[in-house]
Amino acid sequence: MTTASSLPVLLVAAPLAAVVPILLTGAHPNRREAWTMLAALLTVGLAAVTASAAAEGVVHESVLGSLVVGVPLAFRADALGALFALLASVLWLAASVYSVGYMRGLDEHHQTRYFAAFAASVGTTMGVALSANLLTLFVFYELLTVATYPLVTHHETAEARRAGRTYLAFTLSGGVAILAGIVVLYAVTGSVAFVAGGVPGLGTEPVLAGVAYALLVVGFGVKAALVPLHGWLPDAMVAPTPVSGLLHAVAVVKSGVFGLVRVVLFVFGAGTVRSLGLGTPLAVAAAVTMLVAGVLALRQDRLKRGLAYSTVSQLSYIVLGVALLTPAAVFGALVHLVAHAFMKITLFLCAGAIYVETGVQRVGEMGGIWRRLPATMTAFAVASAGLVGLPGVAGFVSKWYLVLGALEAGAAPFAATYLLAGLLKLLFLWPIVLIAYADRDAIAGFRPLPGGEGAPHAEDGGPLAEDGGPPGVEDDDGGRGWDRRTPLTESSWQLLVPLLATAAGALVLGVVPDATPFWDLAAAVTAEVFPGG
Amino acid sequence: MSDAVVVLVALPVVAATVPPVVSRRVDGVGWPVAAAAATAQTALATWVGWRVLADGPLRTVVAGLPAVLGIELAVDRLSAAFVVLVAVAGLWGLAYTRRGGPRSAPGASLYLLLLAGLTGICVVRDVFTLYVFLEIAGLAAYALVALGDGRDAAPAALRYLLVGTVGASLYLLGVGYLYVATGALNMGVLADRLATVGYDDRLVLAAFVLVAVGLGVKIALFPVHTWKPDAYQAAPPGITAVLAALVSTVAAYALVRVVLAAFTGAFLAANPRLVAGLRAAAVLSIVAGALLALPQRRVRRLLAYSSVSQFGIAVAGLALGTRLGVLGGVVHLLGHAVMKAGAFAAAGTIEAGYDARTVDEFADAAAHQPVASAALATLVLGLVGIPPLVGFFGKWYVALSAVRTGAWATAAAVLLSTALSLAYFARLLQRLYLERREGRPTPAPVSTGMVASGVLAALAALGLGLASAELIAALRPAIEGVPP
Amino acid sequence: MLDVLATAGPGVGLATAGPGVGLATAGPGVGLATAGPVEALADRAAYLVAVVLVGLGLHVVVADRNLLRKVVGLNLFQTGIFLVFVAAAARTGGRSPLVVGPDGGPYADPLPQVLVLTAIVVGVSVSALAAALVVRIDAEQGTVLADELDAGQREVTERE
Amino acid sequence: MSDGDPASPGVSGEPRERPPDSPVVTTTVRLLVPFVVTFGLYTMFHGTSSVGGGFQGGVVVAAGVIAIAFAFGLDRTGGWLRPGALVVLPAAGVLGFAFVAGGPLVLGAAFLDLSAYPVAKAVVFGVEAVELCIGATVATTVVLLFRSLGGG
Repeated sequence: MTTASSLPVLLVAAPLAAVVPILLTGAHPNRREAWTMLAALLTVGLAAVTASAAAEGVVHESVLGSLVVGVPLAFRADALGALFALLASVLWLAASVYSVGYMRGLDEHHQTRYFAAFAASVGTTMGVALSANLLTLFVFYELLTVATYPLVTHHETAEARRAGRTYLAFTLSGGVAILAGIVVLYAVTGSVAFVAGGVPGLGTEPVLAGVAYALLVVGFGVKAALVPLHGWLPDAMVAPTPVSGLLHAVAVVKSGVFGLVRVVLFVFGAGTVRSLGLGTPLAVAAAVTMLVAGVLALRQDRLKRGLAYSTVSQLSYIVLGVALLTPAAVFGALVHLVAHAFMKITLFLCAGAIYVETGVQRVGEMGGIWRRLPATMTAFAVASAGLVGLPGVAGFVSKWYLVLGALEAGAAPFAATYLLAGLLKLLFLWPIVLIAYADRDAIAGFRPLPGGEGAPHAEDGGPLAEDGGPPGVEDDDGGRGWDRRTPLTESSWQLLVPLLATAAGALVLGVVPDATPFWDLAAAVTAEVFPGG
Repeated sequence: MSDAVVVLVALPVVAATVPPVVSRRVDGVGWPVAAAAATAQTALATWVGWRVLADGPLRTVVAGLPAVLGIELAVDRLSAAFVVLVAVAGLWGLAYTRRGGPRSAPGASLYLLLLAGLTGICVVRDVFTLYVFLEIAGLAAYALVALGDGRDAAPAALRYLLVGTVGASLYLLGVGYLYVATGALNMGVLADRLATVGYDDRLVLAAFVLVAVGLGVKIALFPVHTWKPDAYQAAPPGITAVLAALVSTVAAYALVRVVLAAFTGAFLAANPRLVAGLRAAAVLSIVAGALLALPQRRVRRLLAYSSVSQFGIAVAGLALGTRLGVLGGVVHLLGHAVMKAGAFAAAGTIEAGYDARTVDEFADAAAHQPVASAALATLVLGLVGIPPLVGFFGKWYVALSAVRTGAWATAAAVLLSTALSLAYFARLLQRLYLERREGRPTPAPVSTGMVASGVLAALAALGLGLASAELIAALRPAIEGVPP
Repeated sequence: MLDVLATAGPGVGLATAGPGVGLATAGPGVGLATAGPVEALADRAAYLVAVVLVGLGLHVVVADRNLLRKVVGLNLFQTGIFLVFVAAAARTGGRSPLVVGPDGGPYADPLPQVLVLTAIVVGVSVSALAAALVVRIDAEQGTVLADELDAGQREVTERE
Repeated sequence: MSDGDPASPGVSGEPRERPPDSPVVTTTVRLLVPFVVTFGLYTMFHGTSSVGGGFQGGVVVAAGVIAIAFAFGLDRTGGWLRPGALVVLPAAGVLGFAFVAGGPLVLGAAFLDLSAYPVAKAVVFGVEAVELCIGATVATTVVLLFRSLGGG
């Protein structure tokens, strides 16, 4: 039951409106951070209200006039939109608290621009989540690229600028493909609104529908980091870690995956996709991405780049789940969308805390670091367990449904791919945890550092390189002794509390997933898309 | 009440005679007179626009003669949009030139003559008088370019004059052929007589090609675009902004008007190959304009080449021969005029306030000229085609119409123009915010009018973008005689 | 008077507001009398001259190094176009379109001739502006040769 | 000596000290110019019904004036050909045209619809007035052009 209300518009407008006061109070950091917090809290509140309504089937919708002749500028908080909006707003709250600690910990420059762009990015993500049609989604999708560009290039170093150029080139070219797809789609069907069973009239022209589908999949695939199009994500790791955490684990890449979900389920509809045989190619692309990214992650020595490749792989879990077009797989995909967000943001926040406190960026240097950062490494271990799919943490639940869905679709090879990808995750994450908990000298023998990558050479980019070695670590011969810290003194609370909260979230999603609103929303979406059940 | 149309043209001409006379007594009188005249013109234009919206087109014939004989002036919704654009841009340009541009008496009267010529083009429905107004506006534009204070102003103005006059003369030859073929010059009469003469008549086809090429030179489509970069680089900044906004835009409007009112949709339908040729030229202009813009080092030349590419989109819209395509082209013309004028104003402000001419010298401009840089960045994003700025919507309609009529090359070029324009604008964006610049710039004073003009244009680009659907709905009735 | 087209477009009334003298409005351009190639060429001598003028003018505008000669070339080009107009207005045995004289005998179509008058005015003003610009270029840069100007221009671009 | 008038850049820049032409030229010019100017005015007046009009008449009058300037040397004729004063005439011409053509608007007819004037043969007189204004504008403009491009 759809009710006209201004809730969705407020949900999009709140973070965007916060940009102005943040810019104006640039001179007073505390007041500026207060504005960010206020906006984050307000957004979480609104998202919670919208989500609870959506879970009960009450869809809030607000139409603001016509964007283009025949297509309204409209926001609609249906179950899928509310799910993504709630997820993004909750994690924005955690990330903004974390950002304050991170930016002040490293005394970063241009903090005002950082926080303003951050709020703008979340605002546009809300826009993507709550769009009622593909063109409104495209508008906010492009604005998201523009809002995140200053964050990717925050350090303004040569490497950051190069990463920025690649980022713009990839994402905006993807945007062109999406626009082309929307134009063809609109020319064929005359409507781009989201309809649970798919827009009618697509079957009439299979060729044009196929072209539109390909264009849209490639376009959204860029941000969903499907393999050939994922080049920008590892380079974007040059951004400050909270950006990598929230944006490149949650907002930006998830908006790509979200776009794909909208296209496959709400524009083409499961039936049309299956009848036109368009599901399999997407599934194969996702499967290939999972495996290739999983392998590439093994070769990375820098922690954040490794996490980036693991993100690429994990995103394809969701894409494959959707491409399988069975209720269990879609449900698993939606739950994984949430689970992966919580787990991956925890890992990134831990990586950020490690960097702020010890300046360590490479896995090789993390030997025995748990003594210095016990709480952080515990959270890291929990999240890693989740990613691998060990029971008790969020990842296991979603993977269970994904594998079930794959079997239900009779696609055994895809089920095997899931398990194999989980194994690759194990090979990637578990050594890191072991190194962190082992003592100093265990590291040398355990993991042969790959070729030139690992050899100790000058840091590339990063403000850290200028002032010589990482702070707080004595460079005696070979092994570095960490001074032991207790969980209370290891790091500032702004860094610690958010990452523990997200780790706790992952645990809650693992142990009692059905208590969370995400579960009901995912179920509502699945019911909506597969009325037969 | 339709005499207001004549006053629209007469007012700036009469006002243009005032500055040289009065300046013999009182100096510095140029700008105030121009401001007063531009304000009156804007008021009159908006009033006429509102009347046209309310009661339909205003029509009058000079000297009360029958339309076949006399010079018919008419303002329908399409003309009203461009008359208002000319008047508003004229007034807006004065905000910039209060300090930035020429303040001499001749400068002011040339500025008013330019407005008169452009308004004349928008209202006239007689193909020969259109030529006269084209040359009045052209002459004023050539002279205004020559007012630039660099060494390259006079040569650039002369080059612009030579190419512009050759273009206008080709258009005149086209008019001559039309007259020989049909014996009429009024667009309405031409439309009927061309139908009887037959659309495959060699004389009529030659006339169409000559008219298209002549106006193509004025629009600066590739390959007859060479005058635009030099002229826009050499002219004073405020003048470049107004020229960039109006001269080519109104020439493109003239092409739309002549093709739709004189040749009509039937002619386009009867000659698919000719229309495909026009579309091919437009597509070539989109791509070539972008490729030529890539290596440019000076910001104004970069923006000028971007214009060549953007006008390709508008002409492609017309050349689709569908109502939606023409409407898309017209919205793109109006939107591009606003964005390009604002971009030149903001770039001019940075050029003066930060002593920067090349893209590299624009490095770190955001720190020194934050507002102008923000305006320039917004407008550049609009030119790239990022929604919700107006740059996106024109392309949407043209691309949609191209896909519907199966003109795949046009659709691809229009859509790819976003990526192409990003390729040459990304450098500028990156310099503005992310790079430092060695050396001490020697800034010149920058007036609030200069900065405000950039910001106003950015807001207008956003406003037009959000209201583009209403704009299309308002202009729709004015485009007839073409399939939907 | 050159016998050009058998009948051309109809000229109707006088351009200025004087009492309009109706001219027999003939139909649209009727095909040429079937004559041999030489006669056909002779019939169209005026148009041939116009083509030569237009071609020559364009060539001079484009190819000539001296700016002032470019302006002269521009004038040639425009004169060629005006000649097309005037040639189109000519009638077999027609006299110039004056309102004097009793007989209403065939006379040239006045409208193209008036158009040419206005176009000449435009041409003069354009040439005047062009001449002023050439004078200023010569005063400022000491040369009116296009390639020397371009050389100066190119070296300016290098310096940036 | 011309009053060092600022407006004309002049190609050579310094005023040329040239004696006036030979008496033959000066006397011929002195004899011819009045007739030339008269013919110019005739052309202006009869634009409505025969060859002529404001533009052609204006150019003829200007030719006469320039002939004097050539014959008697620019420095001698500079006195009364001051661009400052001359620039008023084109403006006056345009305003005159605007008034004559705008009149009918006030009287409720179309722009330049001279028959609206209550005067007998309004059209002919109206057009001649218009031609005179155009003639004045064109003559002065051509003389101004001569002075600025070629003059001292």
